[in-house]
Amino acid sequence: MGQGARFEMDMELIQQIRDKARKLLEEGVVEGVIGYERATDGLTSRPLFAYNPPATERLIFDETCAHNLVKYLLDKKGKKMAVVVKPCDSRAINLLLNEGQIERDKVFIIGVGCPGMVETNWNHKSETLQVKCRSCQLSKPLVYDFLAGQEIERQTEEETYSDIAEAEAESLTTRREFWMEQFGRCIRCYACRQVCPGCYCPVCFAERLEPLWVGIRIAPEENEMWQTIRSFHLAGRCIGCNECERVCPVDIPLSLLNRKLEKDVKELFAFQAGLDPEEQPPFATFKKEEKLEFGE
Amino acid sequence: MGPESPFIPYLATLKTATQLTPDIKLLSVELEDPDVRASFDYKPGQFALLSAFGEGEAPFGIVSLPRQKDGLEFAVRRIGTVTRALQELEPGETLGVRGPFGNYFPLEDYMGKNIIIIGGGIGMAPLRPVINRILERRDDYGDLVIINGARTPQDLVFQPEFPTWMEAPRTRLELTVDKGDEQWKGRVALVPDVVKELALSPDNAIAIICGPPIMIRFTLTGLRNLGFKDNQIVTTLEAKMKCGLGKCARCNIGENYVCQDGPVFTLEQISQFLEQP
Amino acid sequence: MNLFASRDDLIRWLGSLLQERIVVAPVRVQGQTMFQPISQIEEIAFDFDNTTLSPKGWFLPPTETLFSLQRDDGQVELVPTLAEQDAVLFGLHPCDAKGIALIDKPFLQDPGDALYRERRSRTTLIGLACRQALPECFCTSMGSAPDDPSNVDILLTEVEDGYIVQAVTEKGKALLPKGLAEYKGKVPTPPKLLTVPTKEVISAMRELFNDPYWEQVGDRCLHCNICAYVCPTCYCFDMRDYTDKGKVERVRSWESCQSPGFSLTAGGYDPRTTKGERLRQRFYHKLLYFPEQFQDVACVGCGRCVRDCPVNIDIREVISNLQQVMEAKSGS
Amino acid sequence: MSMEYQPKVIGFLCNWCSYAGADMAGTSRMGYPQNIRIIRVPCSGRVDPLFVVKCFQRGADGVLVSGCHPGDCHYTEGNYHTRRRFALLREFLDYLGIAKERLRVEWVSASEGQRFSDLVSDFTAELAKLGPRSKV
Repeated sequence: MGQGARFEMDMELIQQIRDKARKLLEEGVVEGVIGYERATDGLTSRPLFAYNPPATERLIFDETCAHNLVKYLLDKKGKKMAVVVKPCDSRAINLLLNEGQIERDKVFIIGVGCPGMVETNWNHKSETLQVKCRSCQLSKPLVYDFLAGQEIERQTEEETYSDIAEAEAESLTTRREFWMEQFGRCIRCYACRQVCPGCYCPVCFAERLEPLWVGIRIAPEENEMWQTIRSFHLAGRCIGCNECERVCPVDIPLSLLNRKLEKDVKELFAFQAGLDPEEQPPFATFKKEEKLEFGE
Repeated sequence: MGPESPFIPYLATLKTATQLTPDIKLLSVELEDPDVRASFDYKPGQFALLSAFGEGEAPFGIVSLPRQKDGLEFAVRRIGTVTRALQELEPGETLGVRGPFGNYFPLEDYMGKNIIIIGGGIGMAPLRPVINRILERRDDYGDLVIINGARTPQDLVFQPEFPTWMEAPRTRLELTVDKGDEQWKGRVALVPDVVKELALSPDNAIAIICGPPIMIRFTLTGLRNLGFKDNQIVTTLEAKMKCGLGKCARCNIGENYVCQDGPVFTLEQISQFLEQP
Repeated sequence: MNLFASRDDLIRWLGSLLQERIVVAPVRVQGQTMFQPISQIEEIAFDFDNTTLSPKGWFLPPTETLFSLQRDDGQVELVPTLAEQDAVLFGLHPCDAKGIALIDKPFLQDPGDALYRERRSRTTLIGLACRQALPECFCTSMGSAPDDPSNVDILLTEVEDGYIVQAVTEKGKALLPKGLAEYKGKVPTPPKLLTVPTKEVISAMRELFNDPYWEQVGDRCLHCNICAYVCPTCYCFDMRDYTDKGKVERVRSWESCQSPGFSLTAGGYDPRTTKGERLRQRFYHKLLYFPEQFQDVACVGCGRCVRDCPVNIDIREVISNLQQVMEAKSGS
Repeated sequence: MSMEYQPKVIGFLCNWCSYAGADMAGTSRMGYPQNIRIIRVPCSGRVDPLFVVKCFQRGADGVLVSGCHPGDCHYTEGNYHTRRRFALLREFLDYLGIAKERLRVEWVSASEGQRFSDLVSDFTAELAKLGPRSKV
């Protein structure tokens, strides 16, 4: 079990975030600061948009601040915003920079070292670290303008994709039945799309009527079409923040889809999303000499 | 769901489909069941939901007059899957009709008044039955001014009826296009500018407008500048609709359901809407 | 008159009902509780806090075929879907029952939805009073209560070794098992809930339509459909035709005002483009438009949206914030 | 083949090489099983994974994506992208329970009519062994 410095409320770190946010607003460097504040259950946290110095007093940071706030930048294009960014979230910054969705000079990144987020639900905070945090090696965000607090070395075990290997070892029929059962429970609330920093198409393929790729039926076949293509559109782009799985109201294990693609992309193309904003993602480039099991 | 379910359309047969403009077709449709045909009574301004079976349903203003011998008429502009399917129907094929829905233009209240009809592009469609009803009972109404605008000359809707409109007594037809072409001899101007140019008098007058929101917005200011009060300006709102029965809440703009409380509203009513359409 | 049924009486009774009609009950699915038709009594989960989705899905399913089109030698015939089976909806809490009663208003209002009406008349509601409240519950502030019998046909209240059985309607009485003894014991007091001040909210809503508050709340909203799909009183739907199963079907599915394009018109115009405008529609439909049209607030205080919103947009907080904004406005 | 199970195969053939190859197989009477329904695409790079997944969802038993040999692409790099996309998609579909053998990517030039004919026969036979998609 990865541990790292477990802390409920590191007031010293929080004060640094609040002071920085207040200064940025007072000096007019940014129009708003996107961070976290306590949720109405008094236990977990939720995103906060602070537009004036007094609001910055509500900023907090603890092990329940799992939300990836980077996607909100897409709604504030053209405005200079500050955003609190954990190491995993910073990969979303690199992704959106690489895909030309945000301008680096329009974002002031308040980086934080991260002890690992715990699994939370409404009104419930568990002790167990989220799956993504158990193998996270990042001691601080890959990109930031200001680091609140200090780096936190993560004593975590290597990501071995053991759960994915287990699933791959199952028989074809077992896998088929497993996924059709999972997809059968999907209610197509599209929270997985709305929360994902990589999902920003003006008209999603699932909304298209001509041709009708998915359609409005909330049924296993249509759900399979939706989930298969949604996750494949993130192949080589998913930065592993795992927000899709966290927000799913019917608890579909979406990370089993994302991390399978993440594993294969590493093996086939030696690439991992969001580490370097300049590096070309796998489907945007190729190597002439690679054979990739097709003989030529 | 017994036969009386409001979601089941009446079956209807396409009788004729005439191309009015490059992307607008006039569909003339006859309800198959004679009892339904007899009881399907409607007024200018009401709409129906047409079903292109296999694609879906969409709302269209009824552009014919009731008791017109050749059935119900709808002007369908090709803009999506349902409209494409409706335009591809061959005469004799089956489609679905649900309705009539919504309120209507209170033409009885306009008796004796001068009527100004301002239509932009396909916006002319719901206004056609109003014009034809006024021409049918010409003496009941004052002067009739029709301003019909479109992007280009061939986009002007209901051209075959322009001669009848022009020759009708105390009636003026003002055509305008955003962009003319070589044959076009008429006016090239935006509808709001034509309203300003004609300097129509608001005395004892009612203005009925329908068209793209941008045209309506600028025309409204034009009319207000000419002294028209908000209760003298009437429009039919274009809103997203699905059921037409006040259930699916798609057309819920402010506290109104456009499919039931509208689509015809005076500007005065709209200005009191909590949510501006 | 309250009767008493032991746990075994209840199991036997539900078992006999299962022989002759569909029984929809809370079932444990992957760590959550869902209302589902059951094949045997053992599947029923008797001890659950709250289900993930509300039981409205039995009357307005996520997806259903309204009618299918049969073409024989050119003659077209529309075959409507019929609700042909009697059913029992077991284990719904009073708040969910009120949710169904609220959805009845638009769906049964003339011209009523025949399929919905058929399902309602063929289904008997056996409610389960709440013995304890969850932190997100606020039904008493929304005109319901943990032991409110008014929208069910039979209300069960769990006591030590069984259930108090209260037949509320004739329909419920007709289904009761014979030979239940009268219950003379104490009726347990319902749990206390914190109240949400809702009286002034409707007048506040009228005033605050253009208040920047909505853009502020809208900032963090993801515009997914979770709140609408878990909600017992959200009933918006979409309709489209399908031809993929060899015949033409008109399908009706859940839709939410938060979806992109919900109010987008064919001409490309959309009255709600900003995040705040779209989120505002959810609260205005529930707390102003529906009450104005049907004289009742379209929220039963079940707390599901509070529990499942990924960014904690909490309707109780919104309601109290509105009043604070009103006080600030009138005070200043 | 008698009335027993006939696999339904969808073939996306690039216009410049594979479609021409299939044409050649037809004109020179080599023939190939009619289980395959051919969809002509400008380049194998045009084939979107969405098309392939939609084919499976609508009941296809097998999908063939065929283009020019890498290096011969009329648009110089179309098939390089095809290679990457479907190497990943095959693994992913297999993971989701759609046998990887049901999706084939083959390079067929305009002159390889015989190769195309053999390829379709071999693919159809393999799919017949695998059985209908409903049985995974």
